[in-house]
Amino acid sequence: MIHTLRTSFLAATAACALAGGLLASPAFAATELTFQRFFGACDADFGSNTDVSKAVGECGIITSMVNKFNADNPDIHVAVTTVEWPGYDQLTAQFAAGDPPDIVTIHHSALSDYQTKGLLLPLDDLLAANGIKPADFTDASRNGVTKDGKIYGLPIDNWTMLFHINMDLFKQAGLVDASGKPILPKSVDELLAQAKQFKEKTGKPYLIQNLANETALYTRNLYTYLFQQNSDFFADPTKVKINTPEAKKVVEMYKAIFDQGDTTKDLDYAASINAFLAGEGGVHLNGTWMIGDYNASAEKPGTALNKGGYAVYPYPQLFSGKHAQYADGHSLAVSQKDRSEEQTAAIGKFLKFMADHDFDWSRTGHLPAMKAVLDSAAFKALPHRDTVAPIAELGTSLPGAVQRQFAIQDIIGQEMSAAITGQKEVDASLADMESRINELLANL
Amino acid sequence: MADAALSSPANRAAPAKARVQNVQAPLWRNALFVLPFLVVFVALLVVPLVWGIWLSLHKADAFSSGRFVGFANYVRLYNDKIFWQAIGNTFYFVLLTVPALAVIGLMLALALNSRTRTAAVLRTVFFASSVLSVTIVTLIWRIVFVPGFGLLATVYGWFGAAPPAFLSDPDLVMIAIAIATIWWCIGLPMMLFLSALQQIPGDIYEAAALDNANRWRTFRYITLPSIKRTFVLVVVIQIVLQFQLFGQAKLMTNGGPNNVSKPMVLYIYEAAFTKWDLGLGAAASEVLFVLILIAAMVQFLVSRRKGESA
Amino acid sequence: MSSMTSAHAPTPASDVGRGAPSGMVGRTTGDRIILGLTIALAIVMMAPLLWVVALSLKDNKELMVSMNAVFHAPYTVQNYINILATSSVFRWILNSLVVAGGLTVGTLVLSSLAGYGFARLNFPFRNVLFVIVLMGLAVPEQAVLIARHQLFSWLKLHNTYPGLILPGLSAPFGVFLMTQYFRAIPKELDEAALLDNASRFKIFWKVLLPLTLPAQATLGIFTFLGAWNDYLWPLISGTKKEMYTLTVGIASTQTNFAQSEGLGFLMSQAVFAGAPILILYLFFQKYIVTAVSGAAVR
Amino acid sequence: MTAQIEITEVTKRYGALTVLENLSLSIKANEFMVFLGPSGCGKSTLLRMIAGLESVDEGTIAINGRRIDTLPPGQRDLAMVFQSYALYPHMSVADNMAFGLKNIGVPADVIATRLSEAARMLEIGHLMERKPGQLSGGQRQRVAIGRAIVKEPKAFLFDEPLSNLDAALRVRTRVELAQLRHRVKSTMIFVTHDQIEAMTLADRVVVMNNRRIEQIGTPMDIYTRPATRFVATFVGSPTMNFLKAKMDSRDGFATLTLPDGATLQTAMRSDGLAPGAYELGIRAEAVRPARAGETVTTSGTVEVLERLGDRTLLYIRLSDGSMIVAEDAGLSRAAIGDRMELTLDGSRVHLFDGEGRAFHAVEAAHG
Repeated sequence: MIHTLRTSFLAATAACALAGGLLASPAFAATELTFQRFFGACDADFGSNTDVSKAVGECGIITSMVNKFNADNPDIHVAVTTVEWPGYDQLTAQFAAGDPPDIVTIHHSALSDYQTKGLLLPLDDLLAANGIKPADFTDASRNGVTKDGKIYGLPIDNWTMLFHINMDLFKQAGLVDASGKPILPKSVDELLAQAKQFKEKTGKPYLIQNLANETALYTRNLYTYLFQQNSDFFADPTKVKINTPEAKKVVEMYKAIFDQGDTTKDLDYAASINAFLAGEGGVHLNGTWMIGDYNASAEKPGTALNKGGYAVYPYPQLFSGKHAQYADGHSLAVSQKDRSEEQTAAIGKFLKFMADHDFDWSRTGHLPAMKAVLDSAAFKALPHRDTVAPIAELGTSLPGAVQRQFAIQDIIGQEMSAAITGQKEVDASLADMESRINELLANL
Repeated sequence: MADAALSSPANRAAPAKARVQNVQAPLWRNALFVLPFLVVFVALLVVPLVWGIWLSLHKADAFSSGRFVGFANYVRLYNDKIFWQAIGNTFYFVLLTVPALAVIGLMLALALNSRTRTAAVLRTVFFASSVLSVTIVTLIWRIVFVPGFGLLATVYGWFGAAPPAFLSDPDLVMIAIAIATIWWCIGLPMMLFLSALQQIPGDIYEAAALDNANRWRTFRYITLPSIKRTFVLVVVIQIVLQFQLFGQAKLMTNGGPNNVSKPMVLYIYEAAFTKWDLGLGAAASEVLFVLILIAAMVQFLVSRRKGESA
Repeated sequence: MSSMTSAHAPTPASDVGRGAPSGMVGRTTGDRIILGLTIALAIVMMAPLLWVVALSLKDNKELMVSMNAVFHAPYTVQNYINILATSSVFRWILNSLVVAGGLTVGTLVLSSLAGYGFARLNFPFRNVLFVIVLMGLAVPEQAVLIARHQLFSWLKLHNTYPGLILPGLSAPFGVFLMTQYFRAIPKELDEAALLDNASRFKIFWKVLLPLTLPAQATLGIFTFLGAWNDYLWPLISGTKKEMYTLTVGIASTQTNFAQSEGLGFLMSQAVFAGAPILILYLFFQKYIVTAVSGAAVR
Repeated sequence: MTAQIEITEVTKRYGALTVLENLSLSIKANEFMVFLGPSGCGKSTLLRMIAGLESVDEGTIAINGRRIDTLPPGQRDLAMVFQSYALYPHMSVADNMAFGLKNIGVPADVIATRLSEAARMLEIGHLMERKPGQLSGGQRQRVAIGRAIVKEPKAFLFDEPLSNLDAALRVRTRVELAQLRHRVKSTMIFVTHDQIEAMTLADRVVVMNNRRIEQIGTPMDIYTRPATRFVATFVGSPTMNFLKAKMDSRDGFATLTLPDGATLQTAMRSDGLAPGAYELGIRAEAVRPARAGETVTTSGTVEVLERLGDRTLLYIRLSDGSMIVAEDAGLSRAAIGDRMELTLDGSRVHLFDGEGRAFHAVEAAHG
């Protein structure tokens, strides 16, 4: 028996050593780049696809793009790590560990967190060396990635939240005008009235919202309708002023929707998509990135969206302030760390490739980051781009100097959810929201 | 007088005391056996513990060493409603799971304490979930609870009803996490009780049968007193284990909605890696440490009492 | 001495469930009701697992339309084929094996050495050191998480196997268990070996270590399962995809299913990831049960 | 291969507790020496100090003139048989016996020869491949002895090796041990609390009590001329009778007056004995019912009968209330409640004075 024990001791040790050795040595000597991104994993469908034009959806397109880059550049190998959205806990841990990925997807809204700590490489020189000029970017994109006068990420898109509409149900509800366009509300009261009408006619909720396990949607909704009331809640980027009558109006509106059953209630993000695809409600509040997927579904016979069609619009203007809605963007940032010239050159090549393929990326539904693509006929010819085109002007971000926007988003989402679902009084929620955010910002 | 003749004094002029080779002597080289562990222990547990206490007195983020702030982090914790809520959630969770684990575990052990093949198979079934990792457990239960297409929704759907919103109703999320946890952890208490039940000598039951004790009285007056210590042990072990709730809450609800399912460990994790507030996280860690220390001392006292009476 | 008898003859698993009451009289109505309830509960226990397995055998797109598809054909193993073709699950399983295996071997070696040292040998400050190690039992992993993460950053150990394995080695539970176990072995064995001119290490290695086999099994199984299921530390230390352990890897896919490969594929990954440990469990069930029971009696 | 062991002024302490105090002892080569005493008297400690399992706080231990108390146990060339046998449970009988030899690099063929020799001697040849767990108590005991024999040590140390055996086996093994000691010429030290083992096995017995040696002598010495009251009590079954007595000298011999007024003329010379109060010690075998015509020393009532087959022990209450045990024939007709007249053998009495000194009617056999 002891022999078994000893043998297994030795065998296990040997196996560990062997495994360690095998795994440590890279398979080939190409320049290795690590690329960490969200957007999900879809190796089963697109793991070996290099034809970007055949890919659909964020995951499929980005996977195919990296595959294509690797195929085109045998001397470089981009190794992808997919993280759970948005992956910032992990990225922070990696930076803290001194072992960040070379290239990483970062929201414009999160760039300053890392930039202020000196963790990101300014890209001006690298981009210039690869023939990418800041003037090529759309204004929103350029502003999103510029901090202290320098560029800290290659913008790949701008995105915002949209009204994804099930036209079949809208027709049943009588919310389609003569020209076949959906009738959208122009005020809070109209919204509530139309939702009521929708429910009476179809028996289904007007809105599909992912309210379970969610903070982002609440926050984006709040920001959008605060913008529409000209509320400058981040006049001072280190101190929020959000316990305001404007904010209360927004929260009360969503609370009314919730209380009257005009929204789905217990769906999480994935379930909300399923619900919309299954025709469980009229309007899905989701981002630009779903246009490609929903459009694909609408073109497939037998689906709920195919029945009466799929339409997509910016959030309706419900208040009397400036026309605006919350927007953000994705960028590719490069970590500060010691690199050989080959590695830096390889990163430049990869960024150039991504910039060149911005059109492919915009097929997801996002607004392209490159002016040339935005203005191109090919982009305009993509489905539904006519109706969502205004978001290029409407899109508004928080001031770039506001840090920890994702942590703030968690706080806002938590408090709004508490107010809307009735766990807490609206006033108490807003007060807590403000004090918690300010506590966070005061302790950066 | 007796011939207790003492030996010849041959060695009486014994030489100066030689270096005595003593099997019980405290020799430094004996410490070589414990040295490897001690090095790891000190480097990876003691040092971080002290470092953590030091950190908790500083305003520090992941990228800069920070400045000394005294007990400011603890004051912030004291004033942080969410922290208190996290402590409350943790206790609530312990309250939800531990009694259930102990009672269900005991009932299963009683039901399955027999030599039949069926009992063996059922024991296997009830213990099997214990070997799964937390991410698979949560994945499974999300797929059970998830609205719209979960198992629960499907079953309710057959009756045209809407299932309880286990993952989003503030009153239900902790219960949902507790259900998943009990499903996951029930094997260990069951096994502990089973082995305790087997320590009870069979002749006591024979004596009880001769005394005409019915099932309940046998349980109440023979089984229960015999496994009292195991019961306490199970409860304490489970308190310490369930106090460390993290994975289930993070993966099933991410602490939501509005922090009602955020346990202390998730609070610490978020303080450090979402808010980058290492000092605050370290301070919260120390609070957790003290709370678990109390539980561990109870465990120590219980096991020591066990030692005395055994 | 009583613990030695158990040490020499580990209770076979079949003894678990040596039921006192049911052996005496025939099965009564009460017994049948209890059995029925237990079986019903077991089915409830199994239901989530079966649901997941069923989902994993369905086409993703079919599931998008309706869950009721689960209950009827066609079933497909395409998701599993996709795993074999593309998924990182293999790599994650390998990582988990290396980490759990390494931690188990390391814990057994360190704990056995230290347990023997504390139980049998005298050295300066022994009792003080032992008390300090015992106090270490009360330190939860989470309490040192942040400081440990910084320490490992400084040592450049993140995203390495040592980085994933080492923290577990500092847990004093194994030392405590092994010390207790060594103490229960009669001292005469050491003394006989001392008279047989064996060195301290030889006594440890040839005479006592073989006798601790049951304790090694208990400790090994607990350590392996603990490491296999650990989530918190790998989450913040093994942050690269190729260094994910299975728990972290599965977690990284699970909230993304809507925009990823789909529910069926995700479920098949879960099944695929859960199967090895379940098979190991069925295979080593006897030992695991003995180990658990052994830990309880102690 | 054999050794003379010299223990000189050895003291052992556990913290403040002194277990052995300034103890000296000389064991001759080839001698079978038994340490006898009640538990806790320090006899095992002394044995373990010789083995090297306990440290020596003061004093020295030497074998054949070479000091060994500074050596680790393995280098003292001693073999020990433990009370619990301490067989290595995971090793076969053969491996158990070979372990010590392998440790000092004895060639394999020599090991094989010694093992088969020992196996033959102890009749355990058929057990060589078994594990200790598969052996009976007696077999384990033999293996433990075999493990000691194959080492061909300078001395054997036995630490109560028979106490874990059942009564019948103990008697048999005792006889075998006695035979063995004549085949294996070596010094042997045997620790026991069983006086029968000591009496039957020993060349000399060391009676120990309470940290010190009470007496060293041959078994018969110890039995017939116990040096102290403790030895007199501890050795012999049933326990020696003790009666208060007043001593007077008559014709150079001691005459005793018992509490009930009876007098006993002894064969003990009274020179050097001061008249006065003593304690009379007399074994049951020297007290018997008076036959017709014999001098009656005293009388009493039978309270308890112990029929041992070959003899009968009578517990008799004397008129002053004290109890005395007398020995009668196996077929004694005595019954409880009988009035019994007793004869005490004056040539087999012992006297103990207030300081515990002993005086004997029997002369020392030698010296």
